[in-house]
Amino acid sequence: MSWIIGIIALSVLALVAGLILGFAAIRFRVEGDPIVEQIDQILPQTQCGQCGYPGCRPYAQAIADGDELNKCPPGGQATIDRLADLLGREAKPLDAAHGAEDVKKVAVIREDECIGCTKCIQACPVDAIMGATRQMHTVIADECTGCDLCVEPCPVDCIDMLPLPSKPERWTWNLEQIPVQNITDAATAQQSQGGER
Amino acid sequence: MSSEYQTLTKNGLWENNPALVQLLGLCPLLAVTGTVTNALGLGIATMLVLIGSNVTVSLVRNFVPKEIRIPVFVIVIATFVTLVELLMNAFTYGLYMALGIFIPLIVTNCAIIGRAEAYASKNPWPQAAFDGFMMGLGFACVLVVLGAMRELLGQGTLFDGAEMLLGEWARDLRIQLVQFDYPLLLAILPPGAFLGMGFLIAGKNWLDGRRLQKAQQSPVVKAQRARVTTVN
Amino acid sequence: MLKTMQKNGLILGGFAVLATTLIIIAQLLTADRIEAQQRQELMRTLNTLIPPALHDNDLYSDCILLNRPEVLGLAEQPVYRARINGAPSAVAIRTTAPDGYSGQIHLLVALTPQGVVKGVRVLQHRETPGLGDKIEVERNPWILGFDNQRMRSENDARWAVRRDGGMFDQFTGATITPRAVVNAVARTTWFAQNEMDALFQAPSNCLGDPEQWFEEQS
Amino acid sequence: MSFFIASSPHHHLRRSTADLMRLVLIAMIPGVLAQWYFFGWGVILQLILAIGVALAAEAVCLLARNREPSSGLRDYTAVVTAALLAVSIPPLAPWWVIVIGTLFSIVIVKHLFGGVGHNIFNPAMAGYVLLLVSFPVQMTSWLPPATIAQELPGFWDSVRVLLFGFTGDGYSLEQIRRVDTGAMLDAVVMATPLDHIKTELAQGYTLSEAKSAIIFQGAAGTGWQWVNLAYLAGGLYLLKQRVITWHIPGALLGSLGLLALIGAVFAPDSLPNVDIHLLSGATMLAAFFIATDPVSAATSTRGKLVYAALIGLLIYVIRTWGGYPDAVAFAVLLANLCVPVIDQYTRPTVYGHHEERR
Amino acid sequence: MSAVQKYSGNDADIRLWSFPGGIHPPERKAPANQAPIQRLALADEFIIPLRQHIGALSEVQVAVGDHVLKGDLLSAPGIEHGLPVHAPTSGEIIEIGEFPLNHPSGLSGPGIRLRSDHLDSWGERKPLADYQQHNHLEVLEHLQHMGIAGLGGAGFPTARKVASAQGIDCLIINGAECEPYIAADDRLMREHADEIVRGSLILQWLTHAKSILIAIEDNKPEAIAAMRNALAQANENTLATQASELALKVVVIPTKYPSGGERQLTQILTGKQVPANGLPADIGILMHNTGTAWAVCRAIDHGEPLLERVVTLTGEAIRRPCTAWVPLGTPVQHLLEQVDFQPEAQQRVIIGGPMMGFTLPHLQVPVIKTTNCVLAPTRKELPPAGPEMPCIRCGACADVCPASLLPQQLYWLANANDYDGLKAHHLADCIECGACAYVCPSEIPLVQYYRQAKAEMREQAIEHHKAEIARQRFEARQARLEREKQERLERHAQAAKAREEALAARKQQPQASDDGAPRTPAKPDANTDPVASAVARAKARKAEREAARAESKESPAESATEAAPPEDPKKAAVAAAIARAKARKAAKQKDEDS
Amino acid sequence: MTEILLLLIATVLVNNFVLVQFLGLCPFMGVSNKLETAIGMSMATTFVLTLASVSSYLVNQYILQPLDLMSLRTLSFILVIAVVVQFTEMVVHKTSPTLYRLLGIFLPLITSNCAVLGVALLNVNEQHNFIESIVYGFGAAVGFSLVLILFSALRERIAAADVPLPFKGAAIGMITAGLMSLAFMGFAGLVSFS
Ligand SMILES: Cc1cc2nc3c(=O)[nH]c(=O)nc-3n(C[C@H](O)[C@H](O)[C@H](O)COP(=O)(O)O)c2cc1C
Ligand SMILES: Cc1cc2nc3c(=O)[nH]c(=O)nc-3n(C[C@H](O)[C@H](O)[C@H](O)COP(=O)(O)O)c2cc1C
Ligand SMILES: Cc1cc2nc3c(=O)[nH]c(=O)nc-3n(C[C@H](O)[C@H](O)[C@H](O)COP(=O)(O)O)c2cc1C
Ligand SMILES: Cc1cc2nc3c(=O)[nH]c(=O)nc-3n(C[C@H](O)[C@H](O)[C@H](O)CO)c2cc1C
Ligand code: SF4
Ligand code: SF4
Ligand code: SF4
Ligand code: SF4
Ligand code: FES
Repeated sequence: MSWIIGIIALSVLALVAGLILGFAAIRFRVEGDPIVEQIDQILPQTQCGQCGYPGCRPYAQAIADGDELNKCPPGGQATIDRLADLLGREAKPLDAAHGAEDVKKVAVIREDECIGCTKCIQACPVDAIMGATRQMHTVIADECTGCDLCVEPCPVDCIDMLPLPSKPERWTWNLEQIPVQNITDAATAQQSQGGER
Repeated sequence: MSSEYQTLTKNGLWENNPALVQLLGLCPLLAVTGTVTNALGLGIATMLVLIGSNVTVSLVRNFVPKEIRIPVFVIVIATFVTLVELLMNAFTYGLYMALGIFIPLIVTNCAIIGRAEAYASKNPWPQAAFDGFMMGLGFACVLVVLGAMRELLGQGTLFDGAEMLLGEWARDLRIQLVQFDYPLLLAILPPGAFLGMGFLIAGKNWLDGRRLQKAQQSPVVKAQRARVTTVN
Repeated sequence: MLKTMQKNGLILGGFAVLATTLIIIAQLLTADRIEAQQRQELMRTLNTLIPPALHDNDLYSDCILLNRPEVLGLAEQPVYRARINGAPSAVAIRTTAPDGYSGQIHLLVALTPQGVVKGVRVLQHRETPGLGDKIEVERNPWILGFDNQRMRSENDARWAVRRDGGMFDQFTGATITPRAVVNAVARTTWFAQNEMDALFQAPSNCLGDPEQWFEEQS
Repeated sequence: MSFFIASSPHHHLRRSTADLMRLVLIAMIPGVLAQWYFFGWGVILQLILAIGVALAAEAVCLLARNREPSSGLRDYTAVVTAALLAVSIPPLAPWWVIVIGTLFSIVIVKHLFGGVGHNIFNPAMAGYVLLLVSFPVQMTSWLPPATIAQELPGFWDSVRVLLFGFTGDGYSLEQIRRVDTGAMLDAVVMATPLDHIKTELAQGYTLSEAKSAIIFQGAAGTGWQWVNLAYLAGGLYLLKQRVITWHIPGALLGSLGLLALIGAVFAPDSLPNVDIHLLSGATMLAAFFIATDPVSAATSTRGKLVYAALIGLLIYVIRTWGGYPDAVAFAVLLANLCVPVIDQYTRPTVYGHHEERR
Repeated sequence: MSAVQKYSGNDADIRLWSFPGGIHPPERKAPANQAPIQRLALADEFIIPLRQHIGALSEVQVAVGDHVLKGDLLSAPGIEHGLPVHAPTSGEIIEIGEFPLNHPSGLSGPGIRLRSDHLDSWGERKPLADYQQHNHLEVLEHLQHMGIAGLGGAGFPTARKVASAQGIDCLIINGAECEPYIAADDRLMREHADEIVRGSLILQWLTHAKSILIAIEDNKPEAIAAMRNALAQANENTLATQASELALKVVVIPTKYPSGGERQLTQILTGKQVPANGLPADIGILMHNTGTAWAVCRAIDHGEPLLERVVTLTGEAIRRPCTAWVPLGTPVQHLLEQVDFQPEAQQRVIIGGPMMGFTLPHLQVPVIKTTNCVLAPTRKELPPAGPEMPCIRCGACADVCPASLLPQQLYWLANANDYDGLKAHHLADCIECGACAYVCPSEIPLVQYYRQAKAEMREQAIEHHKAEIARQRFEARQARLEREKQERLERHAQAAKAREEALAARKQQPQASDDGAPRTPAKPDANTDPVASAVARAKARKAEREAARAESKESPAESATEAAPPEDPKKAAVAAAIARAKARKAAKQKDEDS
Repeated sequence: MTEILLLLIATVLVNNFVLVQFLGLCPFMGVSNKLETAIGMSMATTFVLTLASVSSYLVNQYILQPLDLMSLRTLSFILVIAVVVQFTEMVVHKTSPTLYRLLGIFLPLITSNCAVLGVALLNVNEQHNFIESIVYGFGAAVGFSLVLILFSALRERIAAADVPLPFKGAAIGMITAGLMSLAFMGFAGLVSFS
């Protein structure tokens, strides 16, 4: 007999639970997905497509939907770490299939070779190239993200990706990179390595 | 099809091992691995529950609305756990006593609800059953290895008390491998469980790392780059 | 909104009914087996202390619950009485040493009707493996040292560990555990020696819920 | 002509880590000598064994981690760890005890966490606790101090006991440990003062009864108090050399002493007095050499005070109510656990941020 | 500092506070501070960097070949923080371009090269003799035109600093010179105390400060005496000319590094701390270096721009250590030649002191406004740091940090690249004084870690800012393309509709004629009007073409090349270029494939 | 009163749920990477654990025991816990969006934290009365929170340490937990309870 009561009791318990959860489901539906916004904030906005998505935001959306974090070479490990931090996932090393981390570069058009075809203008995702049809084009260095999307379309190959020139104001205290240096014994080499890290 | 089973096998036993990688179900994993017997017993119990719950969840997945999914899964799992508990109580009484509270606690082994959520609720039952089996096996393997480590260091034996699980005949399974005058008590105390588990995880990482190193020698396959802008 | 709530409630309720039914069926099916197991387990220990030759009654049901926590460590400790042809032949008392190194030590003490110890077994303990667990008969014969002992007075000086001047060994590095066991057995024995008749005369009152008996152990 | 590039500052106070460690070792000398006087050659043998094993383990670990082994060996940290572990264990404990302990300290507690400076637990104390928990018998087998011992094994006998468990004449450690009580026929096996008090009090004796034992021929236990005073002297040397600051020893001894005082005032019969707490067991060693381990202690001044006071509190609590006679190692490890949290909440107010804090 | 008193010649009534931490490195001010400030031979060539201060670059005012006189303007007094530079001596401009900078990075920057004619003849000087007759703005403008920047450290334009400082209570003249070796301020105070006092009074007048405190470390007794003397004299005069309740004092502070730091000195003298992210002016304090005060005096009283400064030349690799008046722009090479520099292997040449100075990769760099010392130590004298060992958390660094930071924590965080943690631990408040690295037993170059972390954080902020802009531009472009596409589609739709209707109209027409209806339409409906529909058709076609072009994957240039007649030389060149590029690409492709 | 206090000390320190009893280890390892999240998890768990302890006591006392339905214990407890968790989530969501942002993601995790079910079951096993159940639940939660917070601060420090590669992450976390557990053995025997 008691087990019949038991069945009833538990069923009532479950029924109540179901009611509450049903109520909760409706009362507190999850709104929008602000996480995409946050992810997009972290991505470098180079808009290069190396991740396999057309731009950073689509990749942000993909990450939010569960794609791997390690597909953005321009962002490099720092971005991966910050994403992992944000999403509470494991930070993996950069996926070599998508490219390697590189120094920041900027596009420079060899102006005397430019034939003014405007293909690079169409290729540039951030409108960083100035010029009109059949006129010499130039890259606005400050706006260029270094995505190198303009390089391939150029029919005469006159666009170079050059490392950003270093300026004293933006120098990162890399003593190692100071051109002239006189290291004669191992101890000093080690020392300056320490300084470099 | 077969490759699906292959991935399931690989995932369960190694890549996505519930204990070593997902770090789920740690409590029983650490608590009952004082001896191989206990570990095996709980491993089997967990595996049974996993298979049962995976199959059931897979069968009912289409009738259950999203918002009460979790409670339904919990009920299903709890039912299986209780069944297993009753069965163990009836047939392996000694083990039932030894594992104590950790049998009912299989309910909260996140590995089980995790599999129900992540796999069984999206796949047909044969795969779900296989997934449950492999995950359970992976979990049980870790349990047994950890149990063996701890039992060996802490007691010098293996399969001590096997008769509780397998009946009187199994008394002879007990192997005294080493006779310590003073066994390393630490191994069977709580800290030993944590340390042992730490070393198991590190061991797996180390093996993976070596494999990765080997794999790296093979060339990287370039991924397709997307064109952000439309140019030709 | 109401509709979803109803639907969810009903589905959950349905599952609960199914689950409960299943479990209860399983419980009914296994109940006998479980009881038999429990009984068997208890009998196994009881029988090592009181061999079947020493009794012809049903030990398991000829049992009283004693409420003497100051002696037996806990309330409601069962006492099993063995009789041959109705005449007392032995008694097994469950007792608990409250002051083990890490908590309580549950013991079963068997005595003859004359108050001589027939044997002591540890039912459950949490002492340190390798140190305190030498009280288990499987690991060390120490516990057999109680066999055939008898107390001469309430403060019989021999009933102590050697360190305290008694006759029972302590283990190297672990005095607390044996001391706790000796004290508990001594209290129980002295109590039984004095109350033996009452123990055998009391009507059986602990049947029906052997499960609870074991529940207390854990 | 090109020149050498370096980062500022270009001037350094020339006192390296190795110098600090050497000073710590020097400061340990009085304590070790006192232990040698009262407990025989065992302590020296343990020291040699421990240091040897520690250096070997350190070298192997550094090699395994692809580091330059020599620089790691030259900093003497492994030696300090080994020495502190060696003086903490019973002098005639079997050789494998110290070997296991040292290996655990160096390999698991130090190098798995990243080596010197990265370990969050005090390696020596973690090793000690491992040994205490795993081999309680060996780890509580202290010898009676020389003044009351029936006989103290000589050098070679010590070596034999350490390696084989027996002296040349076939005495076991158990037999050596007997104390000549004079009056009683049956000699008793030696317990340390704290252990003795603990068991006696648990038996229901009063403190004065417990202290009537032969081992208390002195304020806080024959031998033990002198060992503690010797470590105190070494500690003062460290203070004077500015290897450590007063904060940790001060707060540790202060909190322990204060609690002991309160206890002794309220329950003089059942709680040991200040002298016993401060001068027996490993109190002084802990206060000056162990709690001060820079790596595993709190860093800011306030943090150090909190950290050390916590150790004092834990020592008192565990000694008084816990299951272990001496609690230094546990207290230090437990406080190590709290260090990051302590550090988090005891950061000094940075220049210019006073308003923010209020 | 509210208690305002007349100068009494007795400094005992000043209460001094202390700052936490600090160190006492060996001072080694002698022998450089023993002899009077010298004048060394003039260099043949000068390199004058356009930026010797904090702020914007100024525009060059001269051309190559110009002959300039000493003190002539070389670059314009810029806007914002810009400061002009002046010719340090008379001579010819021989190059305008990029020159190695006097900067730790060893990078180059814009500058002017001047060949000295060794006449050193002055150009026109315009003193502001009676400055009190002018209004403040004029005086400040004069200071800016004279190129006065702080000589004490950062090289912040003095006029700006003074102008932005409101509600100043107390002017502090920083003569602490706490760093070892450096003796420039010491000598300047000994020899030009009156000018320093005069400059201070000008600054006081500009800021309405109620008191002037001249802080000097107690290891410079002669400087203290000289300054006291000058003050006593000045007091007589000022009483007549300026507000009579001015308190003018020399304060002797205990020698402890880095007591000369702006924030530390403020704390020593007032017990107050400059709020984080704030300026001393927030608590009513303005601080200037003694040298700055001197330069202000020269600029106002003599109309001399900032052309030269006292530089300490010291270190054991220099045989004749001294202090010297050095025209700005003098190459360090030339300076060292004058004092018998004997380099050893792995010689370090340090600009600044041993605690905060930076090493030079070579000597082709000029002396600039902030160069107070050239230090060339031998290895024995200042041995380079040993190998870096792991931090043992000994806390020695925290004990000496004047900013009460936790250097070891900063180091761990910097090592882990935890920039949020660094912010939370207030890395920004580190003054890079180097006290922590000085005491660290593990010889960790802590300051270097901090600088790198700070630079990295700055870099990240810039990158983040740039990313934000890139995102906006990208989105704007996407929106534009989307809009264009929409418009195109619309036009397509319209054109299609037009075509359809035209077609319908055409269909209708024969029907109508069959019906024998009149040929003229009943209504002037554009849609049915054949002319109108033709126009619409044309328009639609044009729109289509346009749309096609906008969308086209064929750019006009390419189609042009393809269609180009071969005789057009330019087109041919283009075609050739394309062919070349294609070949190059193909080759590259092959390379990659193989 | 002393009894209650001793029970509390025993559950928090001596029989610490995580380090000694091995309950609640998954969240212990899973959400201890950052101090901040650990604090959030601690708060959520404390609330739920105490509430679950009480409600399961009630279910046991007034439904299961009178009806003699011991075998339904696990099922009914876990159901009650799931409801309690959901209920908490609702309340938090409604009353404090900030708190919800802090705790929201942890609440669902708590259902599968075996400390919660463990408390319910152990309450029954140890035959705690109502007050004891509350104290036990609360003590368990405090013990859990204490070690979780200490552990997460430790892990933040370890994250910056030079740990050998195979040990990075979970492995060194386990070893740290082992050493913590070793340290907690010092509390053994502090209060003799069973
Ligand atoms: C980890 C550890 C576990 C212990 N376990 C027990 C035990 O289970 N039973 C016991 O009596 N003593 C145990 N002890 C020893 C006690 O602490 C105490 O030292 C001893 O019982 C005193 O006895 P003695 O006089 O023989 O040294 C243990 C000690 C340690 C360190
Ligand atoms: C980036 C920067 C901005 C500054 N802005 C001002 C300012 O607006 N007003 C002002 O009076 N001082 C300003 N200062 C000057 C500082 O208050 C301080 O006097 C100067 O940095 C010299 O400090 P130091 O030599 O101790 O480094 C600024 C300094 C720096 C580095
Ligand atoms: C660590 C440290 C030490 C300093 N020592 C001195 C010093 O000794 N003398 C000095 O005039 N400025 C020193 N400064 C620079 C001052 O902080 C401050 O910038 C300067 O006095 C402002 O004057 P200015 O604007 O005239 O350069 C030091 C700065 C720092 C960070
Ligand atoms: C004052 C002082 C005390 C120390 N105490 C300890 C100690 O208690 N335990 C230990 O293993 N090492 C100690 N060391 C050595 C060193 O810090 C230790 O090996 C590091 O923990 C290894 O990373 C001490 C060092 C100093 C300077
Ligand atoms: S790979 Fe390029 S497009 Fe993709 S996220 Fe990174 S920067 Fe953006
Ligand atoms: S100019 Fe070239 S490299 Fe720069 S952003 Fe545009 S497409 Fe990319
Ligand atoms: S002084 Fe050096 S070793 Fe000591 S705590 Fe600071 S950084 Fe670490
Ligand atoms: S350099 Fe920065 S952290 Fe180091 S002592 Fe100076 S202010 Fe403190
Ligand atoms: S198994 Fe205990 S919390 Fe996951």
